Amino acid sequence: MSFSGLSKVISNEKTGPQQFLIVLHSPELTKQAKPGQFVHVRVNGLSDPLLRRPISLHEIDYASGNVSLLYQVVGKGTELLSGVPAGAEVDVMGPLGNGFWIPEGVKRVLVVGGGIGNAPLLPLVKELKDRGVEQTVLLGGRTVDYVAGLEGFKSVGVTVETATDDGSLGRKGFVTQLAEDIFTLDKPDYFFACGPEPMLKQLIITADKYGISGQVSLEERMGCAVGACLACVCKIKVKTDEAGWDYKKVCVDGPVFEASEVVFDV
Amino acid sequence: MSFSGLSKVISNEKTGPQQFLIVLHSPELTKQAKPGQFVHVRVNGLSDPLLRRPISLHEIDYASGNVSLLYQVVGKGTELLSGVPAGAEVDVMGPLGNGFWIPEGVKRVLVVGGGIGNAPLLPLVKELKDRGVEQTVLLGGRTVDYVAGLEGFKSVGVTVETATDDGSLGRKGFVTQLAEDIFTLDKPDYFFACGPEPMLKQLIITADKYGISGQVSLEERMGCAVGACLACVCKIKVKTDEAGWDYKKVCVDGPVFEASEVVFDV
Amino acid sequence: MSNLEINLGGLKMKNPVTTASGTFGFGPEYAPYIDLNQLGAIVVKGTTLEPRKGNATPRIAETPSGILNCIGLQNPGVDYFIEKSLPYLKEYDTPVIVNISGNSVEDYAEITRRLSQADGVGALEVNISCPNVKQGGMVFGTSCTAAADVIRVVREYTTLPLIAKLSPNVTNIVEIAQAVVEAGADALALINTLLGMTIDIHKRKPVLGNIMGGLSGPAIRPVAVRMVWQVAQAVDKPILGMGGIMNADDAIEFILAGATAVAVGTANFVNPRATMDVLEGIKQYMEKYGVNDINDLVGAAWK
Amino acid sequence: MSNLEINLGGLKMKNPVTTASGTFGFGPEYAPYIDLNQLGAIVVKGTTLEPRKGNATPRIAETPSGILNCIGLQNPGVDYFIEKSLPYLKEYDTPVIVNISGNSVEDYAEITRRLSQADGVGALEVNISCPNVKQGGMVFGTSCTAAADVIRVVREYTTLPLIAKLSPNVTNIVEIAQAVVEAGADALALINTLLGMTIDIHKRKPVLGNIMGGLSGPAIRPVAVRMVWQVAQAVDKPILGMGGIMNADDAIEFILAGATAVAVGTANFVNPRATMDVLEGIKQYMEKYGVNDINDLVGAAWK
Ligand SMILES: Cc1cc2nc3c(=O)[nH]c(=O)nc-3n(C[C@H](O)[C@H](O)[C@H](O)COP(=O)(O)OP(=O)(O)OC[C@H]3O[C@@H](n4cnc5c(N)ncnc54)[C@H](O)[C@@H]3O)c2cc1C
Ligand SMILES: Cc1cc2nc3c(=O)[nH]c(=O)nc-3n(C[C@H](O)[C@H](O)[C@H](O)COP(=O)(O)OP(=O)(O)OC[C@H]3O[C@@H](n4cnc5c(N)ncnc54)[C@H](O)[C@@H]3O)c2cc1C
Ligand SMILES: Cc1cc2nc3c(=O)[nH]c(=O)nc-3n(C[C@H](O)[C@H](O)[C@H](O)COP(=O)(O)O)c2cc1C
Ligand SMILES: Cc1cc2nc3c(=O)[nH]c(=O)nc-3n(C[C@H](O)[C@H](O)[C@H](O)COP(=O)(O)O)c2cc1C
Ligand code: FES
Ligand code: FES
Repeated sequence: MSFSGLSKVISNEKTGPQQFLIVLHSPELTKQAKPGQFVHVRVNGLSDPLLRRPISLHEIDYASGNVSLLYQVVGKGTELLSGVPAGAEVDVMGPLGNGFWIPEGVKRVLVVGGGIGNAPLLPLVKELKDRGVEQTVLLGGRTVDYVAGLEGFKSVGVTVETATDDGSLGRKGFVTQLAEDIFTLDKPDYFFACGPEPMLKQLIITADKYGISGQVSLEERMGCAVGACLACVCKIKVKTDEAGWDYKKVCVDGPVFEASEVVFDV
Repeated sequence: MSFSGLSKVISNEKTGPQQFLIVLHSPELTKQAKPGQFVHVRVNGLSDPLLRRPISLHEIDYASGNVSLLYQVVGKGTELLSGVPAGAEVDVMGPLGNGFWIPEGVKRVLVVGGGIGNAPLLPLVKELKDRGVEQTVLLGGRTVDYVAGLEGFKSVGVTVETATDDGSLGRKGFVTQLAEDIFTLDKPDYFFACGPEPMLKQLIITADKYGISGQVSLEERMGCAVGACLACVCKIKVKTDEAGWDYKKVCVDGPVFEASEVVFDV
Repeated sequence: MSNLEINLGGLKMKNPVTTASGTFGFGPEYAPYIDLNQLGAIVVKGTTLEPRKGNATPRIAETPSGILNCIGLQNPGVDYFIEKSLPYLKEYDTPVIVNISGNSVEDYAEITRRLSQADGVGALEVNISCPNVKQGGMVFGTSCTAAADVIRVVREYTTLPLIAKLSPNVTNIVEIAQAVVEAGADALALINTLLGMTIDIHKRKPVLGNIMGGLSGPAIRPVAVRMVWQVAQAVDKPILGMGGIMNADDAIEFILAGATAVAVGTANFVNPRATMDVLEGIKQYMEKYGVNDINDLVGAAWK
Repeated sequence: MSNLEINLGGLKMKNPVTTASGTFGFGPEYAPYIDLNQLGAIVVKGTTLEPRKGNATPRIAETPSGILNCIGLQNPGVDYFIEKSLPYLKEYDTPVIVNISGNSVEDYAEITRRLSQADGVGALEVNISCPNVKQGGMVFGTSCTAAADVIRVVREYTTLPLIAKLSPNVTNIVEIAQAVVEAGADALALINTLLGMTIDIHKRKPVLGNIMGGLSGPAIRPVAVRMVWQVAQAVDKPILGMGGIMNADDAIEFILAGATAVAVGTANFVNPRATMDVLEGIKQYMEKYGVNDINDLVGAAWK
């Protein structure tokens, strides 16, 4: 039985320009949640905005029953969410989606995030750590302010490297260039990534060159988030299909997909 | 130039079951406001609900530039308004409508309010007091809890009598019965009233019997509140019209009308 | 205990609450949130003869109190549906209404034939109103003759209760309703989505992959209620009302306008328990007003 | 400084922002809130030959992101308008577009004759789409022949720019648009309101005094944008776009869809300065994207 209902807001604080961290008390979520999953959030009880908003789980505190969501204010829904005070309740549905899976035998991995795409990677990084998988975490962003959740990653005690478009933090340039350096110098077994589509696409091409497979977490506009409406589809390679691909649902077949299977439209 | 813009919420507190008093700092309003006028309030910045809500001025503090609105939570709009915290800003337009006028030579008046219809009468009562007009104020309500604004009226230092349907305060019965008593015993020159339509209708019939004229404040659903949309009309006797009545706009021709001119349907 | 049972053109339903096609998948999607046994019926996603991939993304865009969708009837085809989806649905004590679409009258005939032979289909809802497919779809639903042609053929191939789902994108909904009833429809479903679109002002091109899409959600409710009101008074067949039902009050509005049953669509996305909340609220309303039989409320605003 | 001037079928406007008929009275109502000189044009409340009292109350009901109205063309008649309202409006440096309605083709002829002789009328907007009157109104706007008949007669009686205001309650808006253009319309205004209704579930009767009403506001915007998009590509006449424009972004959406000018309607009720905010926002958008001439944006989403 999936959860859908009100969760108490423990805190909801600004963590960067247009970036917020909301902590919800929701044992129903933590009971089932795993890294890479998301929740579908209703930002108010009105019909404007009508739809829920999908947001990844950024922290899952199994002990306290709290989850946190790290989000960027980009439009009306996230704007309204940022105004919800501590003590209020927010209607959330979840946990949703498949989440990341850690393939058997993987020993050294690269975790690559871009911008707010860093958000779902934190619980993964923690789980990798717990399982003793060696990892390097690469986080990118437009500027130092947009390398979302940096402190959280650092506090896990893993190697974190950064890149920003303007060089205001770490390497100046794209995080995919950092990744390529690592593929050359210190080849990992596998990678996990989340971020803007151009970043993911570039990363997959590069990784492929080095023969490294991995997983990526995708975004699409959603209606139901439970697989019923077919709004959130993306193209995934399917051998049995004549076109070589079929539409899969980001909400239930994803959001995490095998990197090699994703078909990017231009 | 009428005012339309944001006003700071000084306080917004529950004053009864489903009843709230909101105090707004709005010198632009107090500069122009008079008793019986109203403001058109936008309860949020979204399209649900879409329209503004008309609410009467309950207190006009010319010195501090504050106004207060006394309102009953009856639906979505007033519900949302009741959740606006002190310190926030509310979009108000006003002051709107004609307001009460005090006819020349009037010396002793009866002021009759029912339920939340008491709200616009307080500034009138204060002005009557200031002008040295003798007055008796009759306030009604379903129960003691619904005799809106009672304390405020008492603090003006005028005679206040009350009636409630269940006798939980004052006379058991309708405020119109109280009014009739006064018409018999102690005939006033004039009356002012605001309240539910059946109350106003009954009061007008009774007052007419005793040859007393007066003013009533009406309510209608509104769109623009500036006279542009013709949504808020009510039937008013017009001699030049063949039917004997024409539609007048509650928002600009009213909300206060000469009691003898109002045509009640059924 | 008051009666909630209704008869939708021959389909007996234990209560009037069902799901709008395309918003509830094939059943299992919402099973983690509600007990499917409690539904009056389940209307499944639009099914076609052959499997379809549907339209390009983005397929959904939010608009004020509404959404635009251009899914384009993505579905695995009727044979897959019969083999894989029906067996799951048959486990529930809830009739299944299959929503069907075709590119041609022949398509409708063949899909009807196959579904009528399958076990576990309670009724057919014939979609002659989909705004999101190039051929067929809405074209059938916006002309009386074309609409009647489709229904007549489907009628030939089935004895199942036949519900014609009408497009609101017409000048005269009553005419179309009368035409499909004459052609053999046992009931009418209305409304499908209003044709709409939205443009990204920064990219200066339409937001949706398919340019136009179907508008659903509370924004369209006044139009839907009006059409149910008009059709119910003109046509002597039960109506499955839908269009922006978010809660029980909205559902009751449709029933009072003349709908015998109601379908919850877009609301499922907002509240996965919307169907159950609607059902519960209808019961409470009946209790509050001492209504013993839901059928007494049908059209009560004009009867 | 970029160019905002447009030409709406012969009417020169200093900018593309005007008011939707019936939402802005006859001008003075909003003068305490905005400078009427800043508007591209003022479209006044629908005017008829004889004075009209309009429909019974309630005349307005709120719906999700929309309103239903059934004002029913209450107005003091064209002679009163010419005598009392026009002189006020002439004081402003803003053209006046008079929205006209009639019960019969003869009514349209006569009102056109009178307005064409009056001084200070910039253009006529012929309402063949009012859903709120018994005779005429929308009936004219939902049939190509009837719509064309009205426009042809109005054309005979005037040399003023003639804008035909179309009803969205039709199967094929393009056909109607083509018919009225052929009949002599210089420009098209779309859309008028969608026919809708709402029911009070406690009283079990319609909320509005006139049962049905016209749906306006942001709820209908996707339908309006779609119709402007369709008509703009099919017809070679300028379009005055409206339907749910609340702010500059919405207005730009209509322009990109193919509207040469835009009208702000329901938004005035929510924000009395809406027209000015729209104008300001359009200027900012043009500046941001380096657009020198507003006309370059017209239809840019498909051109
Ligand atoms: C599986 C998943 C996980 C996500 N996790 C996060 C996260 O952890 N933190 C975070 O800040 N953002 C996350 N996003 C993106 C987030 O959903 C959008 O930023 C958000 O929906 C924007 O809503 P809005 O009303 O502010 O913006 P608007 O642009 O006003 O939204 C309009 C519509 O578009 C949809 N939309 C807009 N942007 C996106 C997007 N990027 N992806 C999907 N739908 C979108 C909205 O949901 C809404 O329906 C995630 C998206 C997905 C699909
Ligand atoms: C001139 C005037 C002065 C008023 N002064 C006060 C006051 O001081 N205190 C107070 O509590 N109420 C007052 N009212 C009534 C108040 O406007 C309504 O209670 C309020 O609009 C209800 O909004 P809602 O969203 O809570 O209710 P809903 O019923 O959800 O509102 C739905 C729609 O109906 C309209 N509506 C509902 N009830 C009324 C009503 N009684 N009059 C006009 N429109 C209505 C709303 O504005 C809205 O458009 C006044 C009304 C008018 C016309
Ligand atoms: C995402 C989505 C997919 C839909 N798919 C179908 C479909 O396959 N067949 C159909 O007849 N109607 C389809 N519809 C229309 C709905 O069944 C319903 O008629 C419409 O959405 C109005 O109801 P609502 O406002 O409650 O959603 C779809 C609607 C949506 C939102
Ligand atoms: C209260 C009201 C009155 C209206 N009166 C008229 C009218 O007299 N003539 C007309 O052509 N349209 C009339 N309309 C329609 C508007 O001009 C406009 O076409 C419609 O409201 C859609 O625009 P909007 O969503 O911006 O309001 C009226 C609309 C409203 C809300
Ligand atoms: S969001 Fe509905 S299927 Fe994925
Ligand atoms: S509310 Fe628009 S005229 Fe009174």
